[in-house]
Amino acid sequence: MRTALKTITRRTVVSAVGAICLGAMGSTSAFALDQVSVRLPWLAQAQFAGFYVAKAKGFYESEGLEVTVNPGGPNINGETLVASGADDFAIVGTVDALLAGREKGLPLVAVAMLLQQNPMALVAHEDSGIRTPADFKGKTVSTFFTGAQNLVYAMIENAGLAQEDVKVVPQAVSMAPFLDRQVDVASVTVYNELNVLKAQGLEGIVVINPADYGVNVPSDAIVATEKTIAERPAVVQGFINGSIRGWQYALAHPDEAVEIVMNEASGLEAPHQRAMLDAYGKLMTAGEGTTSGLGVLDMAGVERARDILLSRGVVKPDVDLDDAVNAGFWKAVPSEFTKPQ
Amino acid sequence: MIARASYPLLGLLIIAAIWEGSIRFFDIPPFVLPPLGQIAERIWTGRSEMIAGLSATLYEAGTGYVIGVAIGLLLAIAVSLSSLAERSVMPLFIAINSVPIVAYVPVSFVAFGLGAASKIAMVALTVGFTVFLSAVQGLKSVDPSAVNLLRSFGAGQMRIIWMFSLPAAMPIIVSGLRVSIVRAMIVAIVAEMLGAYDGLGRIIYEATQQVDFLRTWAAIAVASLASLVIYGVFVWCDRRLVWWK
Amino acid sequence: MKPSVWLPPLLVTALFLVCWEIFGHLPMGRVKVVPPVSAIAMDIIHNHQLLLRAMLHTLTEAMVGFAAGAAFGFLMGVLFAEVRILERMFFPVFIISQTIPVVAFGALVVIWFGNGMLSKVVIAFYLTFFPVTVHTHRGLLSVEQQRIDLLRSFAASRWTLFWRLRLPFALPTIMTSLILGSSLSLVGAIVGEWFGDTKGLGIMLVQAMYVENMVRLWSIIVACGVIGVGLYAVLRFVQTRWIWWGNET
Amino acid sequence: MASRPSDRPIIELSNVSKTFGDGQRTVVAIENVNLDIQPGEFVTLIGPSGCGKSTLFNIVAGLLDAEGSIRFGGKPHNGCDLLGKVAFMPQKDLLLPWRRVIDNAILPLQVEGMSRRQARAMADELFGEFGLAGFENHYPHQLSGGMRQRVALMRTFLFKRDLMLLDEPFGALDALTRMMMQRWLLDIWQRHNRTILFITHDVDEAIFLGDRVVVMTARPGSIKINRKIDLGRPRGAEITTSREFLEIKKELLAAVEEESMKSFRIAQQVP
Repeated sequence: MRTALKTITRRTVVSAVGAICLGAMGSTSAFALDQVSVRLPWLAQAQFAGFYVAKAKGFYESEGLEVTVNPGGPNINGETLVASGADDFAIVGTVDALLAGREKGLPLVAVAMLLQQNPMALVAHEDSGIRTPADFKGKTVSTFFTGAQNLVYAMIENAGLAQEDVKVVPQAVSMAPFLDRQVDVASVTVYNELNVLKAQGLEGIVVINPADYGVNVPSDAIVATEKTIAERPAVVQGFINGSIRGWQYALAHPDEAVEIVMNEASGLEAPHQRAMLDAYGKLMTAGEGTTSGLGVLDMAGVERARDILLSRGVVKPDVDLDDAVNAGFWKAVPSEFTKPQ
Repeated sequence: MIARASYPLLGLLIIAAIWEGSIRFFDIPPFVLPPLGQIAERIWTGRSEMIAGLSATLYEAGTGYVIGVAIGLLLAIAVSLSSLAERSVMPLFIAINSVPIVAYVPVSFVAFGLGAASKIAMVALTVGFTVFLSAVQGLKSVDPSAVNLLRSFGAGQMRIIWMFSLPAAMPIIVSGLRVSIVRAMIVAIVAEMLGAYDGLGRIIYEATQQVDFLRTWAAIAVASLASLVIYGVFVWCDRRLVWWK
Repeated sequence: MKPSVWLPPLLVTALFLVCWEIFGHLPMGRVKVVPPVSAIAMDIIHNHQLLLRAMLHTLTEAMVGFAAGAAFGFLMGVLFAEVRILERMFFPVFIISQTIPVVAFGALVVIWFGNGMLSKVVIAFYLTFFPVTVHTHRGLLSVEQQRIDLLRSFAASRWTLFWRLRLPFALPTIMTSLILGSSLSLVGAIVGEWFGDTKGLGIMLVQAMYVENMVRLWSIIVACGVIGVGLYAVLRFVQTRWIWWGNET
Repeated sequence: MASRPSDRPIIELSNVSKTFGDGQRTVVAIENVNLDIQPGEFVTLIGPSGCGKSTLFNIVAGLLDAEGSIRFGGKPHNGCDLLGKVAFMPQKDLLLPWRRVIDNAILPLQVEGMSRRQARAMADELFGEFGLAGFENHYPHQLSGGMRQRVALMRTFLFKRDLMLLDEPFGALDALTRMMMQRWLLDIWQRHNRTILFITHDVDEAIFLGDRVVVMTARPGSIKINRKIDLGRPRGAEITTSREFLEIKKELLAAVEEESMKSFRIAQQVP
């Protein structure tokens, strides 16, 4: 709590100084940057290259921001940290976490959406004969019970199966149960576990993409609190501008981006990080990502996600998307930043 | 009895007052620190889930505990049979033991899967070492003249250990057993948080990820209440187990 | 030292490593849970700088937390031993505190203690203080009444009694708890790093787990073991060198 | 009951020595001890503190190996084969706190493999004689020092062996209790017809109890005096003030004091 209070005081002083300088020189001053922080959903890795690149290349600085990138971990969640004021922004993995958070009174608003397609996919061994969700009948499917299970259930339903037809079990950390064939179908994120499987030399796997079976939901939203949006819109705008620009640069210069990420964290392997960045980039540029631009808040996608959650009873019918999503900031991002190069 | 219990109750009340007071005074939002009443209510409304989670965690912690105690005691006895054996294996054991248990968790997942087996293995490892080290220490600190007396009766090593050393080492062993109880629960929960099909740890992890903070708090409260009750039962039994003190 | 002292453990350890190496080469499943020692050694040599930096980072967190935990634990132990009413009121609270899986409080720890070193130190502290309190308390109260009466007959003040009698008597027990606490502080530092950090063994552990790099996992385990054994050795040395009298009561 | 020189000695020690430690730091505890004990004899052993009495005892009990020849029941032995052949009672009572009085007494019988029920039945008869009737089911911490010592003695008696070794069994008792225990021990010894080697550092006790008093020298310990005590039996308390008793005491005290002074001087010289 103390830290939060201290940050607020420091921030007030900094912005006051900033305002004076702004008045005096009529432009953002290099020595009076607004200090903000962003909380990642996982440890530092190429999945978050855009933020690290934006920081390293000075994209945030030119927006008048000094950004601290705080990594996540297996036991913290950015939603609470942003809501409490400990961090200014967070990357929220799933739309249901955002909506569930709002329902629980966390004043979170999505201001950009990084992935136009959900990174979760299902894999099966080729020799199992499983090709589509319809083949799941009587099989065991493992998935992440942190939101992804809703997508799996939606796929099952879309395939005309009942929930009881498939045994859905939680999955975490290791692909070993899938490799040892304790489960027939496992979940992967296309930027990590799929690459792990490939790196382990596993061949003959079928990748089943939810988007191909009517479950097409965006992911990895940048969120801020209502308060930040109301009181410091310029900061929000600056952060999104810088971040999108960072991503644009990272996708265009993947090797340099991986190098920047590798400097930020210890123990990463370059080839794996490169593969991660490539896979992540594909999801960013999928669908609306190319037509509208990087980071687009595609309302149709958010609504699809909400509908799935509604039908699964995860969120209440009265959930208001207009409060949860604010597309205005993204629309104000200069178009030269949002266009994939 | 009432007077004795009133002091800890007073202590708890003070803590509860600080808790509730700081929520009001600092205006702490519930997702940072929820009021105690809400947590209690959430435990009640989610009781079936909590009971299921608790029983899974208890099963892992309990099974691992029993296995760990058995292995720890047997190893300690085997090692204390010969000073050469002790000198030979102790450095290795101390090295294995000084690796924080969490470091083994990922290996355990790959080796034993995400089910109960991997947690049981982790709990057994922690408990086993704690019991082993306290038993070795206890067996070493017994009165050598009593051992001599039994030897003069013609008793063999195993008999001496069974009739004398083990009971004499009991107070130290029991304190190891007591420490292990709470640790067994914590290890099971932490392992579950990193990957599990069941248990309170899984509830905590999922609730955290889904921003269901009350569910997180409820699961944590259930976990620590359960360990507290087990610990209390053990302390109560302990007075009977080492009755001659 | 005589060969009879160091040779047996050396032989046993060597035998252990050889068995491990052989075991590591056996064909078992797709994911090799136990890679051969040689592969782990190669990984350690190849990444020694990385590992050393992570070890230093984690060790620093553990040591600061350990020092804070030991100091606080000792003070509380003394307080509980000297003031009965505090013991009765707050000892149960201390026990309760140990039943809480503190790892579950990621967000809280970050909100309260920030992203820096402090939050890791706090976890290490949290795991360390309790055994020190328990042992200090027990050690201070383990002095026989007769000895106390003797000193009191010399007109010793409470302070002298503590300083000349209770504390020296409690020191061996306290030392035991410090050895316990040192390994717990390491656990605390590693787990604490999961609260958003970029360096340290705890981070490397999660990263290796995330990409299922078993060899790296074992390298990190070895690195943890090296720190653990080092701490143990230092404290044992202190114990045998300066606190040679008596052992656990 | 006087000694019976016609029988073979139950134990014969000739030139028994024991050295502790290795390398430069060695301590010779006892050197060239020669001692025979006849069946049925009550031999008491006194000597200055640190003279190696307990070492000698541990050798005879089989707890320590030694150089020299030990013949037990006529057959040669080395230290460790004597384990289980001699009833040994150390200084401390060493009662196991978690066992009841009766279970402490039958401990050696259980070690021999006797069932608990059988052993308890054997012990039951002895409780009256050992002054412990009614205390069978108490725990040791509920007993007085004298009673604990009697339980320990009873345990030694139940371990029926030809030779009993008692190491200062009454050392920790107060003077009155000790006198009672001495007379009681003589009584029991005569009735059970055992051979006893008894360590003490009380000259009165040594003379009062023994058929023979053996005085050991200062370290390294060896036998200085082997004095036969020709006082009649049974002995009552009044014997301790008789002229013969006082004469023997004077002689033995002089010897013990000489040795004590020696060991004291040795200790003073050590820097």
